[in-house]
Amino acid sequence: MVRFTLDDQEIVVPEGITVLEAARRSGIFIPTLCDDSRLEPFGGCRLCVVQVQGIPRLVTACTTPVAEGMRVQSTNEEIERRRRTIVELILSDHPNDCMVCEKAGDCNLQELAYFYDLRTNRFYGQRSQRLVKDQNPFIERDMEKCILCGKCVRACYDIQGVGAIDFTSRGFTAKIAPPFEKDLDCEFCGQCVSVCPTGALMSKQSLGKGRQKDVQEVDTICPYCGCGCNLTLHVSRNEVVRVTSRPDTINEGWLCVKGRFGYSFINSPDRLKTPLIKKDGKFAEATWEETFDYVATRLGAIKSKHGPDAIGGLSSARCSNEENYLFQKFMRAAIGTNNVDHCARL
Amino acid sequence: MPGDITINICMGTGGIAAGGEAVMSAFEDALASADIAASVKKHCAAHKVGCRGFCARDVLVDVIENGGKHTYEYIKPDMVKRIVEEHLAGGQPVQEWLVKEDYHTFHGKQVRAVLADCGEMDPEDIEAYAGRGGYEAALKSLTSLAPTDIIEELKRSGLRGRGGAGFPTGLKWEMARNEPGDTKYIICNADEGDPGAFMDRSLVEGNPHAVIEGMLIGAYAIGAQRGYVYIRAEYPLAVQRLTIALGQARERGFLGRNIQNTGFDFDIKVKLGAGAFVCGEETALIASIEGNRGMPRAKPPFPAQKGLWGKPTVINNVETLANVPYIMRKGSGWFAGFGTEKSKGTKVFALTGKIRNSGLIEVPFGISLREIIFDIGGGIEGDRKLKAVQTGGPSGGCIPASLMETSVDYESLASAGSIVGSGGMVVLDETDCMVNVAKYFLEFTKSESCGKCIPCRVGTMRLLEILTRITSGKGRPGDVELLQELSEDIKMTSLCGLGQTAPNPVLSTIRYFKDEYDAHIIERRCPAGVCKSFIAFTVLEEFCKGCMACVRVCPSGAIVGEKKKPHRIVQDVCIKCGACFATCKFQAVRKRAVYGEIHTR
Amino acid sequence: MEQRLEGILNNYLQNEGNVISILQDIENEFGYLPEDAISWISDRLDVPPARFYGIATFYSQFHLKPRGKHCITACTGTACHVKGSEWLISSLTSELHLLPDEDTTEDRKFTVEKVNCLGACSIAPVVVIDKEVYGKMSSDRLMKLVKKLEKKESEKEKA
Amino acid sequence: MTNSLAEIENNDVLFVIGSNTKESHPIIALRMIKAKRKGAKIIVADPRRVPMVRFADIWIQHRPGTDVALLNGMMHVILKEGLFKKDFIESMTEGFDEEFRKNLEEYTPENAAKITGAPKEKIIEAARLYAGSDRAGIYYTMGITQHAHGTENVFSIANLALLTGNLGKEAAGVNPLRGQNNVQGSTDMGCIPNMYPGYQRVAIAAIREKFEALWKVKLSEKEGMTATEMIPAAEKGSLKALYIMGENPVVSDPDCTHTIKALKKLELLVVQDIFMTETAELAHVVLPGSSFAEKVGTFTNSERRVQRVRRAVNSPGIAMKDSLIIIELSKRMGYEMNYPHTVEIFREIGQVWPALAGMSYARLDDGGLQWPCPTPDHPGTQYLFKGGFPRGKGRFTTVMFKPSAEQPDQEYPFILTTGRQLFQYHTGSMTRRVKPIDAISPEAYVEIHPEDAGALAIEGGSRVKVSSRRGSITVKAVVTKRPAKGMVFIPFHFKEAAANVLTSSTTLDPIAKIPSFKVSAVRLEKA
Repeated sequence: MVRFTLDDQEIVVPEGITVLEAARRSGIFIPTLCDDSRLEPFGGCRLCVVQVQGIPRLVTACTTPVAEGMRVQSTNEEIERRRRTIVELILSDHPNDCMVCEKAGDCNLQELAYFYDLRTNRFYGQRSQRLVKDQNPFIERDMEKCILCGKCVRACYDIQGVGAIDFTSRGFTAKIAPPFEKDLDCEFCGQCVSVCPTGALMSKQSLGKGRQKDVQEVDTICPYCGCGCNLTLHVSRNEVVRVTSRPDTINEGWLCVKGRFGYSFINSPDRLKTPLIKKDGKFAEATWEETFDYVATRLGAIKSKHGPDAIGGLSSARCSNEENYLFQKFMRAAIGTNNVDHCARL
Repeated sequence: MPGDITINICMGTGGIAAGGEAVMSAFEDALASADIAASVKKHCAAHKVGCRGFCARDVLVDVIENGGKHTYEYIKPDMVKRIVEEHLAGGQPVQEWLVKEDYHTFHGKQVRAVLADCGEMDPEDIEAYAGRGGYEAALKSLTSLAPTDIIEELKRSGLRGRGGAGFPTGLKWEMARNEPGDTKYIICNADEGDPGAFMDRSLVEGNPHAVIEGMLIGAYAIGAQRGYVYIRAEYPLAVQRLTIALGQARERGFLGRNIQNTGFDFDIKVKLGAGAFVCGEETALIASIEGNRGMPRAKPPFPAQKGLWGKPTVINNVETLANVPYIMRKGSGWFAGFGTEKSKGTKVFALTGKIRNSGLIEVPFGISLREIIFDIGGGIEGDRKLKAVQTGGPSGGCIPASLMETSVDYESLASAGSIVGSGGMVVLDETDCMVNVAKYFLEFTKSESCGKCIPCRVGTMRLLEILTRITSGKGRPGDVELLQELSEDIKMTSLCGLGQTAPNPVLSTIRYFKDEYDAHIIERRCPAGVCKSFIAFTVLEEFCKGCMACVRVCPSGAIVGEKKKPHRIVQDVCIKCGACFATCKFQAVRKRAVYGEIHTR
Repeated sequence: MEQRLEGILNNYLQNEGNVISILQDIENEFGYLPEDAISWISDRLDVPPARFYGIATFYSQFHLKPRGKHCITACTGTACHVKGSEWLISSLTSELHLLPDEDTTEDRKFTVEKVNCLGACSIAPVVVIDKEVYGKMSSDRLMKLVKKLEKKESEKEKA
Repeated sequence: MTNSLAEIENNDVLFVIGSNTKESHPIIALRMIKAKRKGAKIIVADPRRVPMVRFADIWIQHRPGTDVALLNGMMHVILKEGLFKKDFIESMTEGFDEEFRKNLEEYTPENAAKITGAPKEKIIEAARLYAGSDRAGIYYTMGITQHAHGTENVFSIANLALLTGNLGKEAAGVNPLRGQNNVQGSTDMGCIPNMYPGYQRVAIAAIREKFEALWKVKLSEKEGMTATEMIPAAEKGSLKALYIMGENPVVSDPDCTHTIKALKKLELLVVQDIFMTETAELAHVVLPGSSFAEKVGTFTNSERRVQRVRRAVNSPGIAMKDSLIIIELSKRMGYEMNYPHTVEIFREIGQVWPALAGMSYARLDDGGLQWPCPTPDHPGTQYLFKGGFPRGKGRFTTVMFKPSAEQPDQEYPFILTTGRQLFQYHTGSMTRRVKPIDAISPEAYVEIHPEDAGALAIEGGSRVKVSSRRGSITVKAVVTKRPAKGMVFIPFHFKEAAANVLTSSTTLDPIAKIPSFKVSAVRLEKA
């Protein structure tokens, strides 16, 4: 454990953690656009600059490990003035079209612009020329809104192990791009979308389906493989419009292409909406009453004629524990057979 | 075989550009010709040597006989025959080609400590270096000194990093030595990126073995088994000489396994830079050696703690390392005898710009700028007025003519708003526009910014935009203050040294030359007549002889006129390249000021 | 192409180089970095092509398009700058009809590039034409050199 | 999994065998990559160059179906070099006897190399690396189990872990990764013909009596049929009715033609699903159920973690919650089920199976719990077999290598492996209805090694007819070095070119009744 002073408050934290992490744990807010505790510190946005006694320049809280006896000032007039300039510089190279931006209301940059009351900008000048069009089916890359925080690059490289994108060029012309600036061609896990602090990376399926303030979030579990990833379904007008995941779960907020983008089957027009009974080789819509009676009568007849073991049941690995429990109970208690299985082997 | 007569021919990049190779082969041919060969050749040896410093006079040739030395300047191949016949064979130096008085004043106030062997021996011959005491220090260090002894000796010498920041070398080594771990690295930073600097190039070209020996001693002191020289690919000759020297050092057992039977293993690899100024920054340099984009990372951890491949790594500049063998050989006392209280030893500078004697110089710290410019440098070219001296390249600042008594040391230059830096020293005269100079450096840092951090990536662009509008007649009141505010923010918040120092040229020019900024913004004129928006080229009919010389050189076809009749420059087509101005022998082409555009918001 | 790349790859594997040294070898071999070469090498080394592309666009030594036959490099170091390198460059681009942001002529005969500093400041301004260093350059002399090259090229074309 | 997902990153060696983790369990793969970043070494054994190979320190490309030879070869090295954990074997295991050791003798690295086609140096290196680690985890999936000798493969893996003591502790273990979101739960809940919920055997009278008392009904003593037995029974006519909830055996089961034929013979086929699947089309009655987003309940993932599922949207039309459908049917079959809310069902599960007794929806709210969790204050179980095995001691099983039943021959010269790919899921009924996924992965394909493709003059992108003794399909050729020479791979997600037309429903594992999807003999022709 290390003892240090943060804004005149003595704080004890485990060794090796950064000033930013220590501040978070103590409930002290330090702005940042490039930090994510799941990624390696980057130190690029410079918004988390703080004053450390004995160091003439400001240092970034995200890259500075706490040291015994350190005295840190997280905010004062000078620090805030410099942070404000940084936000101002970002905005001087940004479309600032918040009124039509998909990310509005959920955008870290917009929040900071509001916080620093940036109504005018001293630095309007040339904007960096970046590609907007990308024909891939999943991810909208509006690179004009990219602030080069590099979170997507780190997530893609370090977390996902793919490296589909990287920083290219340098200085003011630097941008993040797939090789040779072609369309994105990757695993489409969308990790990049999930970490992007601005509207530069968005899910194409979600565009225009409702901004964050209009959706209701429901936490649940992914319906695909056996990892058991936690999903947060974003629901608007009885439709799932977006899927995210919280970082404090077993999947640490990371999802795969199916989990993140494979949700629109829920609202598919192909969904079965009524019971169907086949008559003369064709399905006809039926009421539940008719259907239940039909099934129960037929099952009962077979059971009494051929015995319960002439009936089998296949349950589903995609149904819940409760449903599976009921299903086997139905087969065993109501039908009277152990002919019950599911698709574990396939 | 050394002969009785030694001929040293300057063959640094400067020497070669001036025709050094041709001079060399002219000497060889002349010596081989029948009548000379019989009498002289067997006593005579011609050597190529590294930079002599006074590159402006290249090709320089030394003829040394019986300890006496005659130096010839501006030698061309067709002059060689006469030198060989009259001087070598006849014993009579060719008086009119010998160097003049200013050659001696150029050297008068210099102290050649680290450059002692540079230009005096063949850099491609390890025996030449060994013959002058080379590798003695390494041998002594490896056989009879403990690593801590070396570090102590360096600390006593007061040697500070010559790359710019001036961090005490002994301390740096001690930090790396004290880090736990078996694998450590030493890196020689030869990525001399500052425009207007060629100290490191000259050293590597002129005395590569001193750098290797310095690295060997350093490796032993910190416990490194592997070293790298990260060198600019733009320096092909330096790379070539370094590679030769490494091969020779390996052959002679100063590199490789079990060096000089001491059981110590160390070897050096050359890594070529690929053209990125920011790779001079330690962490970016490491990223580059690891095969990544040269983007710096935050410190701490410092490279001495976590450097190359995550291992403790010492990164020293070429000049720093080249000093080490001399300190170890001659003692810390000898070294500390030069310089000031806090800045010990000597420093190599590249003296260039509007100076009469431009070249590579080595001076003790504490010498004044005036002594360098007027005594060593011989004053300003064309007897124009000195305006300022720019030191430290894009990270440095401009020191005005009024502060020429400033002592050249780390602290004094810093308090004058500049830095020692790696040693670039560019002299500016009254025809230089200080706003343009600031803009030049921002153009440089903007395009060399790696783009990782916002203040540097966007901030330098915005500084440049403001400077550009000032120099193009669109400056606004308040621009100077805006430049100052933004500069401070960039300095305080940037990730690495590049961004932290990028605004220095702006701040120092505002500090000393605010009147020039005001002239651009308020009066809409460029006092030095440099900024294109404020000048126009015209032909004065009464002076024009109609010789067509300007018509021929004009790349944009902006000059019209017939032979023997006065010419005229079409202003809309003129790109203001100045070719006509430079070409006209009759001073008929004149540069005049025009008013800038009316400022609108 | 594959054979040449194979050689580069072997050299890299034997000399424990890095991604940058591979790109330097490719640039030396082909005069630029062909996209196919990068795809090939990235596939062989299982290094994402994005990484190669990121590096190739970071360092100014690398080029993604073929270069001109003749390469004219103007030093823009401080010493050269104060001695008028900017004027040399504008006369060059004007003579060769290069647009802004363009460095190679349409017929790929000439490439004009700037270099930060060649470290030959004592003989500023410096221009390198096809690897030969020319010191104390003037636009007059430079135009003559360029025109000579142009003439040589057009003669070759005729022949 | 004996261990937990979070522990993966603390492994110092990961042995991934028969698992295309990066595509089939992408998020588990991320933990493996994280382990690698933290310094772990990764061994991948797979006949295909699966994406995980990029992260592997050692990649063993063995022939499909030769896992036992490979594992025995590794154990041979471990025995010979004395790398096994004597103390652990003595105190925690049984069956480490003469027979076991003798059997391993013939699996010298040379012999193992001969059988597997992998270089012996790699087998030795992998053995040393795995045995040399204190925190070595084994991860496997269907590449191990979907063989006629799948059970023996699993025994072999257990042997390896027991031999090196990598079981019953943190960041080690034997970890089968489950392919479907609640396949663990389905098994836990007793949707298997020989076990009641909680792995309680039907055949044991005392257990049966316990359930009879709880459910207040007389239960059958006879163990039931597995899914792979029910289909032939239907074909034979002994099975008359089948009730399928959320399954699509026409596409997922081996030998489609045979499956369809069998299902058509049924007197009554009831299919409960959310889409009109290929199986539902054959049904007499189709019951519209609910998707995961429309119901409450719990799923149990690979690491035995029971987590809450919550309702986000309403079901379309008059589609009903699956549990309600069962309750209603049961009532009409004369067996009343009374659960006013799903939570009641979960409570009953806790009563019948002690491992879940300590769980409640409230406790599961914060990230779920891993079973066993017997009491309300139990924190859940991060890894199994701490301090001992349920049966007393871990048992070594002598396993001999047996060649796969269907070997390539002149007529069918290629080995076909079927499996999953990243973008699609199972029979595609969900993912293929997601537009962007369908855009990126629109059709079935066969992966062919370039040399094989060259010999058959097959070009990438062209159509290829793939035939087996069961039937043939026509798919797009993807020429890639992913499969080894002589091997082809086809994903099974695509109904219009169903890979299961080619697979065999008769070569089942005798114990687990699992089909041999990883080895079928096929022939390729230009189409």
